[in-house]
Amino acid sequence: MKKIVGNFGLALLSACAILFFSTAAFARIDVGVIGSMTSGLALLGQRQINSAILAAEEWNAKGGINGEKTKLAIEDSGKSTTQAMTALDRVLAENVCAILGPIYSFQLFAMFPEINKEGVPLLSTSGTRKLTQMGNRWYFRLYPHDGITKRAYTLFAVEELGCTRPALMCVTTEYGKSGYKIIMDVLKSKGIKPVAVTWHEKSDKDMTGQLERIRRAHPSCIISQAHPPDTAQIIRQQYELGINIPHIASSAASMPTVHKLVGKYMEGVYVEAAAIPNYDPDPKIQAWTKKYVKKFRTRPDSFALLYYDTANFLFNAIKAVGPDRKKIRDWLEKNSYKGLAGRYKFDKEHNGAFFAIIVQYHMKNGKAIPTVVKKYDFTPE
Amino acid sequence: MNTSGGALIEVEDLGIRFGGLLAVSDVSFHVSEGSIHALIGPNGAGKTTILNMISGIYRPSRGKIIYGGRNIVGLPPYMVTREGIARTFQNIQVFEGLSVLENVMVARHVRTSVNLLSTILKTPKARREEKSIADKAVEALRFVGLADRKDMDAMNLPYGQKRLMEIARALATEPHLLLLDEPSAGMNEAEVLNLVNFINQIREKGITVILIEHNMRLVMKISDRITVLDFGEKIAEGPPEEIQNDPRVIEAYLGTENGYA
Amino acid sequence: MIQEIVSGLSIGCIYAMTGFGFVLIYNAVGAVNFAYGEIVMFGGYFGYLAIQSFGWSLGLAFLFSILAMAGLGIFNDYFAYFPMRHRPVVTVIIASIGLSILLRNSALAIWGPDPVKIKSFVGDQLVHIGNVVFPLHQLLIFIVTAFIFVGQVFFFSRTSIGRKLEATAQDQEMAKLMGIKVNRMILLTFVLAACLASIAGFLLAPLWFLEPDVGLYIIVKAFIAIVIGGFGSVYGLMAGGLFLGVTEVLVASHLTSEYKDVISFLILVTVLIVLPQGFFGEKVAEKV
Amino acid sequence: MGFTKRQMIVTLICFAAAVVLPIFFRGSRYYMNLFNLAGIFIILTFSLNYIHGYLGLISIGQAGFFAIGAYITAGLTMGLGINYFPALLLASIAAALAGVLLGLPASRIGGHYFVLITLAFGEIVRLIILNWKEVTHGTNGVNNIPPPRLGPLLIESRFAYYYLVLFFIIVTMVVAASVRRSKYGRSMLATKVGELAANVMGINPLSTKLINFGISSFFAGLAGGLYASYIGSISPEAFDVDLSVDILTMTLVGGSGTIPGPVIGATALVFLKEWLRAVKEYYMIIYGAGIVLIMIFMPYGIMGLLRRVRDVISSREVR
Repeated sequence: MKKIVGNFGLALLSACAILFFSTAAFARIDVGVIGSMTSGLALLGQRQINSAILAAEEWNAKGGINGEKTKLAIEDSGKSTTQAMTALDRVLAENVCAILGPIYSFQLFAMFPEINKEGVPLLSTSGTRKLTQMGNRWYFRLYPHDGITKRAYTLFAVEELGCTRPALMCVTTEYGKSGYKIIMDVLKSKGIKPVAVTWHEKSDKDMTGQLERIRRAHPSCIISQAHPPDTAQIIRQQYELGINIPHIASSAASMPTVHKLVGKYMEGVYVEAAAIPNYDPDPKIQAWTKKYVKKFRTRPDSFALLYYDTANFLFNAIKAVGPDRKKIRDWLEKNSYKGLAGRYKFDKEHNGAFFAIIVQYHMKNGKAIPTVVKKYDFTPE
Repeated sequence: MNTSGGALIEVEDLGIRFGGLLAVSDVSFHVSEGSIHALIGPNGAGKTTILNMISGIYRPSRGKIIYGGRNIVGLPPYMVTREGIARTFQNIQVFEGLSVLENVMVARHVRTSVNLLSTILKTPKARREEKSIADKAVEALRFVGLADRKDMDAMNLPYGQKRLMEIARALATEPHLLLLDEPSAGMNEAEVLNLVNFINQIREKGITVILIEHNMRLVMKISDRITVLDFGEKIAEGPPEEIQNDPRVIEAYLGTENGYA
Repeated sequence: MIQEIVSGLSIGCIYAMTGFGFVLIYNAVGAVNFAYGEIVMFGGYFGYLAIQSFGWSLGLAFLFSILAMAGLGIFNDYFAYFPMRHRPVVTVIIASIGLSILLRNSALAIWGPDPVKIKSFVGDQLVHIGNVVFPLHQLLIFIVTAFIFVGQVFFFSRTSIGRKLEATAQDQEMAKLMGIKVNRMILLTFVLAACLASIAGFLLAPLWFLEPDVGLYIIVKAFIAIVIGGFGSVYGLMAGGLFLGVTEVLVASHLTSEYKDVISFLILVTVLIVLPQGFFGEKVAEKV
Repeated sequence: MGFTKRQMIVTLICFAAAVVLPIFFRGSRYYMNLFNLAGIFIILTFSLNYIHGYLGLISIGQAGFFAIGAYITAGLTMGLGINYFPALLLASIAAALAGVLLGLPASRIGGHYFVLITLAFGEIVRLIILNWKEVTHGTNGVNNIPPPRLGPLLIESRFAYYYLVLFFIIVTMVVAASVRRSKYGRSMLATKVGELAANVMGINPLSTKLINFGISSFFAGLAGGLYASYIGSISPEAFDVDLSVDILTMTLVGGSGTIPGPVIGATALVFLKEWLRAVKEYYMIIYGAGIVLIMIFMPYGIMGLLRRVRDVISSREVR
């Protein structure tokens, strides 16, 4: 009996010791990372979490932020608001100084009230316009929002391609719906009305009905606003059905996955993007992409690249003002950061990225290779 | 022709088809109020099918069922029960998971009126009704001698007692007409004797009984009148003594089923 | 219009192909197998695995898929049916829901969330007939579906093993009395259905791509096709599948693309209400 | 059939524990959140418990009623400025009406067809929410849903919300208990085991089922209304088939058709899912396998298991 008590005491003592040293001797900075690691939404989420891991490891390898190691509290936000909320709780329980958030707007919206209440900076690379229109002082967006990218590619279609009879193909999710509104606004400002508008579910596997409707309207180009799998479906079927007019696609079509699915029909397709990590001639980006592929055995997309920039921007903030939530927010509001993909500076709404590029794909040896055809920069200054 | 009173139920030219098969054709019989009327015949003669038509389970292809002066063809089973016709089943139908008492209480619901909201809120009226349901159910169980088993899971009753519980359940609906489908099946000698007593007591309560039975001794002992069916058609009808000596019956029925009579 | 109908028919064929194996299992064990969509998905993914990871040719990959799927069929029977065969049907249905979650997330863990595709046996050429154009692969879909359809009808009516399966499906007790080894027949059904799923997977992967959620998508569509046609009827399934495929395309093209799926579900609900036995199913009377 | 003394004591102890419990966890927002979620799921599970436990049917469309309750509560409080509690009641009644409406066709069919019609219903509700942007705000969802107000009291903290949810759990359980021991409960159970026999015993199968669906969807709607104001933000993604399957699993794990079953099942699964997070991307695989294993080894859920254990013990005592 005595022996058991003795052992128990010893265990307790060592546990206390470990706890003491881990908090005192190895002071660390906790940063939350929330993203979808399971379900279909993991398509985008997992790549971004990879970026955060990469950035944190690089900082830690260099000795941490001001000598303190960064520890990421990574939580899965799955496919629902409930899961996102629980993930947020878990991250907040780690007492993090800032959170790198999920890309999906419905999850971010749900997190906003808690973020406000807790007063913790939340950064994400989402495109949904409305996110920064709600007056949330703690949320920062580091991706050109739909107002930028959709404006860029609609302007490109009208001004550069001379398309006066566009047809729109949009997905029924928020991404498709908010994109639709911006495209319509830009078209209206140019005095153009689309000749046809079609909608589809994200999970739809066949677009013949939508494309036939579009064919009957005799458009001069197709502008699509959709997620990766359905974008692939749309582009492939458009050309299979012999509707040989220019296609201007949303950034989903810049994903390598989509190119594999579309195959030779990627020839000539225009795509709007914030960045093209895999084909950018910039040696820094090339080096980064190489490192990413080597580590995670999957190719990064533009979201992943900007998420990496986002993480670095945040770490710079922590380096400047320490792990203090309010100070980080204030620092982010005032400072700018030159990342791999471009320069980030926040406007009043906390939009941080205003650049967009239009690329055109050409098939070379069975691979779709992008070339930049137009760069847009709407930075307010 | 009548033992007492007028006809409680008149079955006229009743017929039903299943697919292309004529299961019952042009069967007519009248059952007098307060009598015990037996339907007999070999397996597949259409006896249970007739009960199923009377209780609304099957809809006859032709014919009428006049009960209390009104054609009840087309009424769903629960309405037929509300009109005062109760029955038991050839294959015992116990409500599994309910106690013996609850099994019988179920049959009382047809005579209740309190609505859902009052039930959930447990208004005094709802409590009173619930109590009366239980009281009447216990009374029915007492009648068949199962009052002491009321809290058992009904599934655990021995076979013969399950049959008695079914009868109690049928009686709890306060029927004028009781349809018994082979009540003695699976019962031992003593239980059958007991059953004869019950059926007589039921009649004494003023309840008319239509009985399907294979046990000829039982049938002959208690029936006032017997209708004999074969291949879905009526081949004879009359009081027991007459039927026992009817050559057609002996040929069609008794001839094929040894061991009875 | 003809273009739309041709595409609709090919979609319908995929629904029907998914339905064939599903109905096979339904007839044998009397329970809806919610995991069958995922099983079709695995049929495609096994092919992808052989091509991508082992570097095998398409034909070899197909053989591999058939074999691997036979294994999956056995697993389905022994894990999610056999232990529950004496329990209420509900148990088996829920187990199949569990299996579908298991398989869907296994695919996610093994192959990741990115959609992938496998090449078609006939390449990616297009066929032009007048104004109508369609991928050669769609022609392959038509031919294979027709072949499987006729084959299935023939198999059950003309071969002794088919008749044994049919007898098992209709009445297990009776089949037992006739000396049929019922459990073995059911195992065979699961294996057969899984092999059919392999074919369906290879047919849909080049056009619809493989992703962890594709199974759920097609099984729901196959359900609607099955209900329209009538549960358990192969003819009904074929007709229901084609009807649904064509309707979907026509609705999206001429009526509404936004509420296309709502209309499909409303068709399902309407058929369930108006004609619960479907257009080809038999009405079964309840016995007392 | 009243409560036995032992049942009463156990129930009282459980309630006392439920009242005291959060005081120890007050500091942990994480645990308080899990308790509240578990509470909402308990009510949801009770709602399916009616359909599955009392009628023996499988519904995978409960998420539809949950969504109706959530959206109508949000709409009434935010759009029309109605106080939370009347809004919650109205939303639950609306969900109940939807249940009865679905029941009209659904009560005529059983087995597989019922599963499919509920699946279709859930999906139709979700797709309408998704596409009817003018009213539901599509995928953006409804955000900043105000917390419930009770007179001068604003129920905002998770701690306060816990007691609100607890109150409604008690209401749900009391109703469940009184339905079970009323003529309605008996009629449902009789219809479940033998619809035709019950019909012949004078029970109208249609009205019995409609009442069942009505009560069931009322509580699903109630849970939805609680969820909406608790999370403060709702969007169609939250109401898909997976949620309905979760509810079904909770019902079965606890033991359907019983009163403690839903409480045990919902709590166990909410926490189990959290603990399984440690295995990250594999947890849904384990979850799926778990459902099958439960069907194999515990077809009557934890309650069934407890009952078996009790029977074994009591039979020993007799010896």
